[in-house]
Amino acid sequence: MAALTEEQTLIRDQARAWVTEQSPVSKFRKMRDEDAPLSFLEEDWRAMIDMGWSGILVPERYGGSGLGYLTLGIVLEETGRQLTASPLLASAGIGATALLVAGSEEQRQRILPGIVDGSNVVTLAVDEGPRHNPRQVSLSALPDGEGLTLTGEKVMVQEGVAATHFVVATRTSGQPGDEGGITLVLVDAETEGLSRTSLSTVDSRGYANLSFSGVKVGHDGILGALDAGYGPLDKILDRACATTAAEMMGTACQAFDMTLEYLKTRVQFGQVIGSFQALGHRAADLFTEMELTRSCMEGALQAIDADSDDAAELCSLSKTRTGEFVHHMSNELIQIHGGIGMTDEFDAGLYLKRARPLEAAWGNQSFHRDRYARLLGF
Amino acid sequence: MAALTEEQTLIRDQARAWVTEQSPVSKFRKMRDEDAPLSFLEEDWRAMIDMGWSGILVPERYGGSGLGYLTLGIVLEETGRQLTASPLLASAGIGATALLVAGSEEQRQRILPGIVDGSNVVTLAVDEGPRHNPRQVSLSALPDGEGLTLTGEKVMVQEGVAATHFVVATRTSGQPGDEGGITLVLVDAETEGLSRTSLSTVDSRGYANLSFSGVKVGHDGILGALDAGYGPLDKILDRACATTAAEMMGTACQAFDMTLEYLKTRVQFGQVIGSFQALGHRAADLFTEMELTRSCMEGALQAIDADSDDAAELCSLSKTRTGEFVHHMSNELIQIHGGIGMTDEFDAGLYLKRARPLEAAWGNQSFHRDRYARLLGF
Amino acid sequence: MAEDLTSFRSQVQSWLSEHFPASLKANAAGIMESAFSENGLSSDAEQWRQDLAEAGYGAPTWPREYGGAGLSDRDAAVLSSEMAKVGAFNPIPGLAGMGVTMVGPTVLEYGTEEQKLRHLPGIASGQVRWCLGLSEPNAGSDLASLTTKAQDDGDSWTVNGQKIWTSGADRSQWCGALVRTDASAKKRDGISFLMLKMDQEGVRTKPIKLIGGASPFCETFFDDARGEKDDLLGPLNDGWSVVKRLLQHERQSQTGAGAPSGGSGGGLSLQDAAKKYVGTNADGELSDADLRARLTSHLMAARAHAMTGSRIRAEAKGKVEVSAAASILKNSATLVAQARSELTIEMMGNQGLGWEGDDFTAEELATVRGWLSGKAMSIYGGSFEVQKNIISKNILGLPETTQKG
Amino acid sequence: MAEDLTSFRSQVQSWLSEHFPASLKANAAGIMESAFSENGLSSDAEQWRQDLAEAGYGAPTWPREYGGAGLSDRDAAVLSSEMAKVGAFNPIPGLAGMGVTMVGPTVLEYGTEEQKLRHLPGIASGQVRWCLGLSEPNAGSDLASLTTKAQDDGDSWTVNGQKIWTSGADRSQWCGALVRTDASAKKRDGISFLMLKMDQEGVRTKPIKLIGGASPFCETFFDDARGEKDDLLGPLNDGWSVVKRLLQHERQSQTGAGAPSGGSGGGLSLQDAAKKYVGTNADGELSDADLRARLTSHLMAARAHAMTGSRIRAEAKGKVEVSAAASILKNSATLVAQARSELTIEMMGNQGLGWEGDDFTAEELATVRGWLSGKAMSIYGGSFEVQKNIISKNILGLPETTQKG
Repeated sequence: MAALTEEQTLIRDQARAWVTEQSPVSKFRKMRDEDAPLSFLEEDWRAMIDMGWSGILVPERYGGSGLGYLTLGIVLEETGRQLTASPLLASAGIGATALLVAGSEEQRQRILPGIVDGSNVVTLAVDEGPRHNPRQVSLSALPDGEGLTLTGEKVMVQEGVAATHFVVATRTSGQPGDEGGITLVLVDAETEGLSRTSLSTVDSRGYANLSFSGVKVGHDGILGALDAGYGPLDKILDRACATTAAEMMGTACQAFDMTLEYLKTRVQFGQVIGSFQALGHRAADLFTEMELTRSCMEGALQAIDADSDDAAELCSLSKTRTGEFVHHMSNELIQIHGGIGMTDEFDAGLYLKRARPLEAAWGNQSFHRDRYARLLGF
Repeated sequence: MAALTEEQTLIRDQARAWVTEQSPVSKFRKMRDEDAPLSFLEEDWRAMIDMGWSGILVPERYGGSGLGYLTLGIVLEETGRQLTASPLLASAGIGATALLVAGSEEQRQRILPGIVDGSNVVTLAVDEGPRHNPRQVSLSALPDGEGLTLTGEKVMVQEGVAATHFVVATRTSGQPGDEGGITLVLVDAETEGLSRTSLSTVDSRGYANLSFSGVKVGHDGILGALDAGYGPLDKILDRACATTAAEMMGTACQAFDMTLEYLKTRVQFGQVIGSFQALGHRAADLFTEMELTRSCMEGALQAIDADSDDAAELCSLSKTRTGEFVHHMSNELIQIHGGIGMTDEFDAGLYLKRARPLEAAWGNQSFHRDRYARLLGF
Repeated sequence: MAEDLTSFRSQVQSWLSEHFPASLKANAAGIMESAFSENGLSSDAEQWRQDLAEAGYGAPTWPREYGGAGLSDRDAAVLSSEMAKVGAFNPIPGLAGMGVTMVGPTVLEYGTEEQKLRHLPGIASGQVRWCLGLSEPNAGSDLASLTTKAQDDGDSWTVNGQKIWTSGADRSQWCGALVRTDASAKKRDGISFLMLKMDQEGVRTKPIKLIGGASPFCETFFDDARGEKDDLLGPLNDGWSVVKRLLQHERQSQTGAGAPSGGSGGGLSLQDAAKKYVGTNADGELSDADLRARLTSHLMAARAHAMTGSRIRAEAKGKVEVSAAASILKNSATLVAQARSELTIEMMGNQGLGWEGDDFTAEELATVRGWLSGKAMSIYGGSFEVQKNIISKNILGLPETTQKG
Repeated sequence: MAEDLTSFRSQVQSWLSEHFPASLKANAAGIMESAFSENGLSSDAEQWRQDLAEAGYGAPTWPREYGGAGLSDRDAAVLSSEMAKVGAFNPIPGLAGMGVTMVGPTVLEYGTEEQKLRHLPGIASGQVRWCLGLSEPNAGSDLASLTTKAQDDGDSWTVNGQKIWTSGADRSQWCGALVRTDASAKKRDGISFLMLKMDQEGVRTKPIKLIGGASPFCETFFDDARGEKDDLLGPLNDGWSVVKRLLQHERQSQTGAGAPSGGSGGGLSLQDAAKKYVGTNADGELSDADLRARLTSHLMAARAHAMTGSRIRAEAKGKVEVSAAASILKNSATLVAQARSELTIEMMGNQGLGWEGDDFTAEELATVRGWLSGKAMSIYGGSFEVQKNIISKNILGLPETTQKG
């Protein structure tokens, strides 16, 4: 753990206590088994709002606390540990970021206080195909005197079921593949012509596919300058990666802790299995990987908070390394638990099934390795 | 080991007995320490010729036995085990292949018998830069009434010191990078304008850089059709890969055997180190890798002998997998032997230092993975 | 009996043209699905099963007197290749559960003449389905620490305890169970192999839901279940030898890197599926160069695995020995299959994350379920770690550690 | 003593401007090379050494009375960064062999006041060079099975035996040797740590040639060598505790992923060296896409390692504890450095295969030698495997196996 401020330490301890006592993984399981309509428990989301988590990124003048990305990451790591479902990441993290990076003062004043008090759930809609590719935006937004008319599709939108607003990457000029010609648009989820279908995914979270057919958005819905949305989008996506990485880190660390505990208690051949050297060395490798990964995850959040020049690099580094670690760790979680790990009754599968969607979100390891190399100039 | 014919079994047993008794690795060490001028021992090469190894690929009508590539591979695996240095691979393997693939009847009759009886050492000169890239040939061969005039450089030519003839990939038209416009030319090593410098490499073998300045070659030196040399060259290189893989396999298998022996005899903490589970599992992994690799290595040689459609794929598969195995195995050889493995006095370093040049020869793992993917159409 | 390969081949060809119903052509999945549905086998399929059974082709290498056809391995391979040519499929191993692949070969080796005659024909005809009761909740890889007890009641055995991972127990007629018959002996010395009827009051089964959804696995509870005295397989208290052999047969059956259930895109090769989901650049190469490199390494590993199976069979002249080689092949099959699943999920992106519903194709959903259920490959049938112990000890001759296992 | 960081920083700056000779600027390699040549240090370098020693800056965190400057870790970091700024280099740790990094800190902890006063100033001034006699030919990772014997002769010790991997023994004045002082005790209980003069009749050294060529390592033979009674460090027969601590200091000094000796192309970054040897495509990407992907993963691992060092230091407020974390960092440093060497050799192609001669640049040859000698990183100072045992046991609290080690 990075050298934390007193406030950050307090928030972490509070978050850990709350998820452990109030929202352990058993609650996620219950939500899944009961097919909760929003794919999260509203009482939990309300509790998070009451604890101020929805305002961590939002400056005080819009009703938040403005504590920054590392602090949000600290909380997300804890919710990631127990797979606690909520719009915390998608709305209070990425949605708020979109407004802060790309929104005008008027737009921020209009939307951010609602993100903080929970009346708004704002989520980012970028991809249109199976794999992340922000340059490939083709959803068309035709300008006229009144504003823009949107036609096209967005897929796998996080918290797309609960969302009250979408920040949509649209194409106002150029071709799919061009960085120019992309415009970010804030769309009210209830606008005519916009429909959404909820998806059933391995991680039982609230994704939706969106269909836009002639959706009208006024000038006040355009975030930033027309055709110049790629730059801000790239910056928003960096922050999406860094915060998603924090949640992944928590998920992976919990998987590590469960595995270590099992190694210390499961007896086979007359001894605890952690005493087998091959397993002991695997645990040592995983621990080393965990420590190295944590540095990347925290480093990216700190770089964002400090607005460092290397923030983009570090976000791709963080997304890749946490993705690699949660991938490896979720597989080892199953393998080391053996048969019991394969049963639905045990929690290991829940972690495995959450890991892959997190890996894929905002670009998988392969995407970010390529991006890292490009940023380094080779 | 593939299901061998009786003859192949006999040859393998003879080869194993000879290298073990007459040319063990200690002899290679002596050659290295005494800086043998040709970087191999002429008495050993003579013995190989007398056993018929230099004629394994050459049909009977040119004085050889025509037993084929798998048989040559069986022998190369044994010489690879003891790092026995000789022109067996470069001349009797690759040089003979070049004549058989690209040579006219007249050229074969002129050159092949000498390869078999050892009076000719024929070796292939393709690359001009640090990394293998047969399309990149730029050594120019200007045609005139008399034949061709060669100007340019070739690097890291195997057995370039001992060679009596070079099969040189030249450019007669087009640009470096084009497949068209490459012509294969047989050049006598003593031709005016051709000079060579011997290299000192980690594996202490007999490489040379060649410099051509206005080297004249008559029409009878052109192998195959003008400008159409890439196809035959590609085929020759496949066979170079498959036979090099056989030698690598032997080198790696010997490294495995040395390591396994050490695991069974070295005592630490009061027990032989092979009884430590982590090392036992590593040995199991290496053994598994060895078995999988052997199948690729033998499969490629069999595909060449059978002239199968997938021979090219299998040659890239074989070169890659044996390269990966010898790479991994040579590192494990050092690591598992610990301090003693680091000393020059012990043989481990000789295997490590031979592994990398074999990996790089005719395209390293990366080169052949790319080629394999292209051959499979993605 | 076939005189030589050619005449046996033509004999098989004419037998197939006479007996194999065109309606069943290339429909293995359909046959097995109906077999386990309420309706059971279609009349064509049932007739085909009977014809196979009559010819002894359900378990073709078993002796004729026990329901087989007494074929050599070579002839069996001819039979199998001729069947494949006409799109025919032998449903009997599937119908018999663990009968043809594991129980039968073990009974052939350890059974009395009476046991062979009583049990094998039902298996070879696909009419009697078998499960195996080996693992227990607290005895996973450490099988020998099992506690299910069989008590000698004079004329029968009374069995009490719990088994887990009894695949297909809920629809089997018989169970081969490993039970403790001498509690005072050392762990491996007090175990026997008992064949038990499933249809009796003292036996209860409960299906296990796995991470990929429903599964063939059950928990099986024995509560004063009865076993007959003459259904003990092999010597009393030497069940360990029997089961060791049985597990070799199991490993044997798991050495192919079969595709995990569910394809990735309409029977496409992995590389073509990748092109479909990921796209290609101007040179026709996969757009994601990093994935392309990893996919290439995977395809190479898969080919190396397949070639190794062929090579070992060629060296053994047609039959893979029930041997150490099986451990290598089992682990490499597992690595290849699990890596393929992971790569497939990765390349499919969002479409590789579906659980159910119309937004994903049936194949996409099957791929995801297959990815999850395939995680078991490295756990069951002797885990990845156990196979490595076997390789290091049995093949390489490294000394056993002071630790067991 | 510095009052606060700012004033200490300016104090250092003015000290440096007064004492550091411009002739030595950015010439660490040159200084160390001349130090070990026949000529010895240049007069400027010798004066610089004396000035450093006088200020206590050779071993700045040691107490003043033993030759240090009594600086806090924070102040020492300031000193080091200010020296770097002006291109200055502290040759004393190099001149003292194992003195500053390992022997000194251990003497500080275990030595008597008399021993500290007698040994530390010579180390801190770079005038007395130390080597360590720990490993023996038959005691590699299993250090405790050493057999070199020290016999109590009343007024001194008589030492007999052989040490190996005594780095720099052929040019050291003192050796810290682990010797057996009680043959009847259990392995770890009969060992003591004895400080020995190298310049005596009973001591002989022989350099070891390694796979990368000449090396600093020696075999060291003790043949009735004499050790003084008051040169025993720590309690009699408790040398094991002393050496455990000493090895922690060693791990500590090996946690940076320093470049293996020899660069790859004129101080180029790894990615720029790759572009030079491999070339780029029209988009400026490395032509070899497979290598590019692996290079990227490596650069990420290297950065993760570097960031972890910084993070652990930040958490520990400036000082990496001599702790378990060192094992993680040592292994990751090793992995990063060895992977870098292998990638460099690979990308250099033929130019990465040279041993000597004009056809390779000096840097190319140094890269190859560095690749070979770097293989030792995972062997010495507690092998890769030993570090994993330490992590699993000491950090993770997994039970010790019935096997030792």
